[in-house]
Amino acid sequence: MKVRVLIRLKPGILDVQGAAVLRALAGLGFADARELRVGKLIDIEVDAATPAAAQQRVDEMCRKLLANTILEDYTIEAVEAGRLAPRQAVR
Amino acid sequence: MKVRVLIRLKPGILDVQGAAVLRALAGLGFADARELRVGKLIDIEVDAATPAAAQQRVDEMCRKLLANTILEDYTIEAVEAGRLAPRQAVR
Amino acid sequence: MRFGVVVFPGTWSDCDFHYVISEVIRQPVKYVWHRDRNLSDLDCVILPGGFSYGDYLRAGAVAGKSPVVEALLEFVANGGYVLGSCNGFQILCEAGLLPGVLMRNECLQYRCQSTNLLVENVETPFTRGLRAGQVLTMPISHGEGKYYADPPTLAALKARHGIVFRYATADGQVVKAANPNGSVENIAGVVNETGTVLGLMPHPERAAETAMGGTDGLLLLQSLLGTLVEDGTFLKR
Amino acid sequence: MAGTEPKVTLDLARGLGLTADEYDRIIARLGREPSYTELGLFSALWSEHCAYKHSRAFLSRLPTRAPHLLQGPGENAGAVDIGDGWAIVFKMESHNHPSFIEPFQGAATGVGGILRDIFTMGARPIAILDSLRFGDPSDPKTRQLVNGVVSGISWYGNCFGCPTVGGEIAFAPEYSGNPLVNVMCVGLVRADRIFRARAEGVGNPVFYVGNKTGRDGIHGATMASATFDDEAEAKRPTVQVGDPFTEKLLLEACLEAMATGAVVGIQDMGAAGLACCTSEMPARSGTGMEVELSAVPQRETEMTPYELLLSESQERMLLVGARGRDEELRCVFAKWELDAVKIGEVTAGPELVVRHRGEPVARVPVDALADGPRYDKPHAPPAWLAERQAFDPLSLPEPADYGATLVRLMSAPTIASKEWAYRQYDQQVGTNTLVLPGSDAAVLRIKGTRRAIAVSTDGNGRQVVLDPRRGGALAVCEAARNVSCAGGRPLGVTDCMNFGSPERPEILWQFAEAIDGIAEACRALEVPVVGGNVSFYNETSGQAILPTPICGVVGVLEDAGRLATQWFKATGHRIALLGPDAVSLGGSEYLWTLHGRVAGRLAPLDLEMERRVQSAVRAAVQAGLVTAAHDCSEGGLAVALAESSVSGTRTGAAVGCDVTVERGRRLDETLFGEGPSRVVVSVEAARQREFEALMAESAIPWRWIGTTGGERLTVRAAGRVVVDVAVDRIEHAWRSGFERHMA
Ligand SMILES: Nc1ncnc2c1ncn2[C@@H]1O[C@H](COP(=O)(O)OP(=O)(O)O)[C@@H](O)[C@H]1O
Ligand SMILES: [Mg+2]
Repeated sequence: MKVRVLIRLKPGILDVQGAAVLRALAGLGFADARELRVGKLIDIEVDAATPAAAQQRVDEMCRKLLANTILEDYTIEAVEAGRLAPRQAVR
Repeated sequence: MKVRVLIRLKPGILDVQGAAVLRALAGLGFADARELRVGKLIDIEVDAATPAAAQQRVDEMCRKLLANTILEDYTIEAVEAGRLAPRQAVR
Repeated sequence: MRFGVVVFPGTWSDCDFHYVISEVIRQPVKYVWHRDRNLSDLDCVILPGGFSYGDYLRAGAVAGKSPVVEALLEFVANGGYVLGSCNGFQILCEAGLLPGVLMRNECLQYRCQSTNLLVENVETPFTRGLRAGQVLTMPISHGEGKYYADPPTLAALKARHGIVFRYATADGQVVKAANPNGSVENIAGVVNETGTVLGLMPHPERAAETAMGGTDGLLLLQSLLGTLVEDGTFLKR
Repeated sequence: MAGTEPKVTLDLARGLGLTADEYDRIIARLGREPSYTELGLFSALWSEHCAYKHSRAFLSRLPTRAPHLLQGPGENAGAVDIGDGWAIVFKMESHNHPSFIEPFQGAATGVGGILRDIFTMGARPIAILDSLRFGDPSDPKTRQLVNGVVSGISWYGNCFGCPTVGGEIAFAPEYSGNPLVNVMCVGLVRADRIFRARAEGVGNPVFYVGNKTGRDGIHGATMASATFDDEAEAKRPTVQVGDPFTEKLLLEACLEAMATGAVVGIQDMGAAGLACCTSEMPARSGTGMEVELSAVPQRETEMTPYELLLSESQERMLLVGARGRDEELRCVFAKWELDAVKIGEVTAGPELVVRHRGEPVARVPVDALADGPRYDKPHAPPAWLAERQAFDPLSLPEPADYGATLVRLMSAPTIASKEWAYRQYDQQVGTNTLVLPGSDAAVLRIKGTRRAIAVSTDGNGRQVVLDPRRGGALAVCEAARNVSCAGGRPLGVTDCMNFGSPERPEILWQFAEAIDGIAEACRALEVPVVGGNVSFYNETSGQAILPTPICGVVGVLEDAGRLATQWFKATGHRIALLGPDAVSLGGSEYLWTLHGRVAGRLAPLDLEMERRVQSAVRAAVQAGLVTAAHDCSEGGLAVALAESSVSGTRTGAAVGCDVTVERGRRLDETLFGEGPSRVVVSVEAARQREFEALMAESAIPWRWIGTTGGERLTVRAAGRVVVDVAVDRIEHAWRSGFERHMA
């Protein structure tokens, strides 16, 4: 079962890296980028009978190791076999 | 317009982070995590008239700055206003 | 006092601490492997600097879950002392033994430089030989040393005088210009509620001999041992 | 499997970088057509990078003998005896091509590679030095490259836990299409515990240890043997990724395994990976080797024998163990969570036999692989040289304001402080670094002894392009002089020869001349070359870099307490200038910064004088007579004085000075002209007589030129004040000159 974890800094926390990237974009002429935050993406292949079971295990992994909940929020998304490429992907 | 960029190492490239995290998970008893790759997540708010225009701009940003195309592939996903939280999210 | 210096895969200040303890303050010391859980023959455990597990996920995250760190809970409950420097501080925070967390430096670069530390709390075993307001000089060497705690945690930390060191100028001014990594309120080191677990980003073991550019780091160990002599008498402030 | 392999033809061989002549030679050596896998072996091992085809004939001119030499060229690194039973192992390597393609990973894996060269010798790495060359720093593209390279070095060295204690960064437009990333590593080992890359003992097991093999870096060695052109983009998939954490585990595991006595020989899998190790190790020992590729730990599926042999995946070693002690070795590596897998055995030879799933895929005499072709190609000086040398810098107008000129030179990116770079490097881990980056040489103590070592790297492409022979000699002299200024006695040199395409006669001439210059200087200073590296084909679209030999010198201080740094310590110390007066603006930083020219003649170099000046400085430092010693290099005397005034601000305050110079031919030449064998020292007034007595014994020209102190740098000539600048202003220019380009 493929699962995708998105880890982001909590809303109130200053994202220095995001701000730096935004500045760099502006310097390259991308003034239309108005806000930007950098997070982590973890793709996991996990042995589980059901998607629900997989998500529960990954949730445990997040709490125990993958995310630091003082700083970060996380979202777990199931990626079904047939949907490996997200529907709206451009490339 | 909110756009989400997922940046991953190209398939053949050694993912030192992923390998280390996978080992650490195994050490914590998560033997069911079979494969793991670590990537980057970038959430961008971009000024654009249409989703297609937004995606095109972000694609440019990726090629010019956000992704290191020597090592990385990227995927751009549009996140519509009403769908900020992906449907399958657990939390 | 019997010291143990913990070795994780990727630790590199282990030998430096070992050297200072055995050759400079001349105390019994041994290495403790990260899988060990038996700390009963030790009085003070040191978590040294380095990149445990490469710090590939977050600094200190994986080591924070290791057997030896789990064993620290009981060790601390039994009155043992723990000193975490650099990666050791990050590990203590990740393990929840100290509040807060260490984030990527605000400049987004690694920093290796000398820093001045204003001593704020002299009621801990590690600082009892120092004067409040004293300024120590110690080097830092890290990429993720920006201390962060949410406002309630920070308020509680301050209320119990948990902040031990802040980055300051040579004459003790706590100002932004003296802050090498963007730490909240210039925090460089904090202590737990009982004062027995100290975490700091600077490297006391690199400031333990005149030849290495200073001996202020030694003051922490000498305080702990009760051997610090100032004006001829220990603990005379 | 053979069915899916490309058919071996001359065209295929050409595609892999071999010439028609080399292809014929392979057929002659084998007595048959090579298989595809065999062709791959030859293409990698006969690449310029591995076989030194164009350079070997010249390299043999380098002096490689000395009583204290423990290991000369030919092994992973060289070694010198520093006394008290200790040896220093050191070597410098280039990673120019990979760093241009991917600056961060290229530089990082460059550090990783040289670290492995050191610890395969059984030594613990104690210092890294990085010597870097880039194009114009105000070009955003350069900024990106510098950022990537410096953060790559920082990441790998810091995470691994070896301090980066020195190096250089210089800029010239010739490097914009081809930056240089040379990294030197220094390790410490007991003199009687040095390990070598040998495959001795028929029947001994061959182990693969470290990271798993992927498809990364296949043809890296071939890539480093070609120039950049528009196809560089297409060659990109060969990027390797560094893993400093695994490297750290590999270090600890290898040293622990060596301590058991069960290791016979060991070599790191660098360029040309497994192919290189499995042929070079037995070739050195007169043995053979048999390996089974399916046993190799693999990261990707369905890798072919060709790919497995040529992969340049990082953090891997080939280890020959003592028979019957497999379990012991495996245990050590398992403790450090590393794979150690037996993949074969040492045989009586003379062949390397490679199998895949039991099927033989290659059977080649190890000598045929290890002894690549050797070329003696034509070389001749470039046509433009005479005209360029004939230019007289004194035909240019004299500057109107010498103070402003000095400030401008201090902010020239090549001269300005490199703190922006080295503050990103851990400089102290190991707690040995007595002198941090920022002085002529770094100094590291040897714990458990009274000794210390001093290390420095140097090289100046502008000098070499104008006079390759003298330029080569000057690279050795300057690095050795830096070591001497710290108080160290030079013991050995490692060199990294960065040049354009050797297939062009003028480039090969530059190379040959530079080698001769290095050889002359080494002989005169009595230091052997212990090893090095040649990097050819540093060109982009036909534009070669400045010919850039970089020399790294290691020296020993018998008493770590008697060392010197380059900055003035206090007011009222007397300043002396040691060495000859001969200087030239030819090829100088002044001529480049003010007039944008690289032309003219270099000042004469008297190697005997160089030797005497260095030994006089060392004697003064060792006697505790000097409070500062700094050699005059880029920017000449005025810049040396200014650097001594402001570079101590890391630990103390700036200290001004007031000096008087001889007027010379013209003041700009006197102040900013560059010449060898010149050192500025400061001496406490109370030790003045003692110092004079020592200098009298040394038989070198020298004189008092002034006094330290105050907040200004003042220079007088012919009774006139010619420079009078606040040291604050100099310091600001020096601190911001490079850093402002990086913001
Ligand atoms: N890339 C670098 N890494 C580490 N140290 C550096 C680097 N570049 C310069 N330095 C340090 O800055 C100081 C001045 O360098 P440089 O001007 O090249 O010295 P010198 O001319 O005496 O060789 C030296 O201590 C040198 O080691
Ligand atoms: Mg110098």
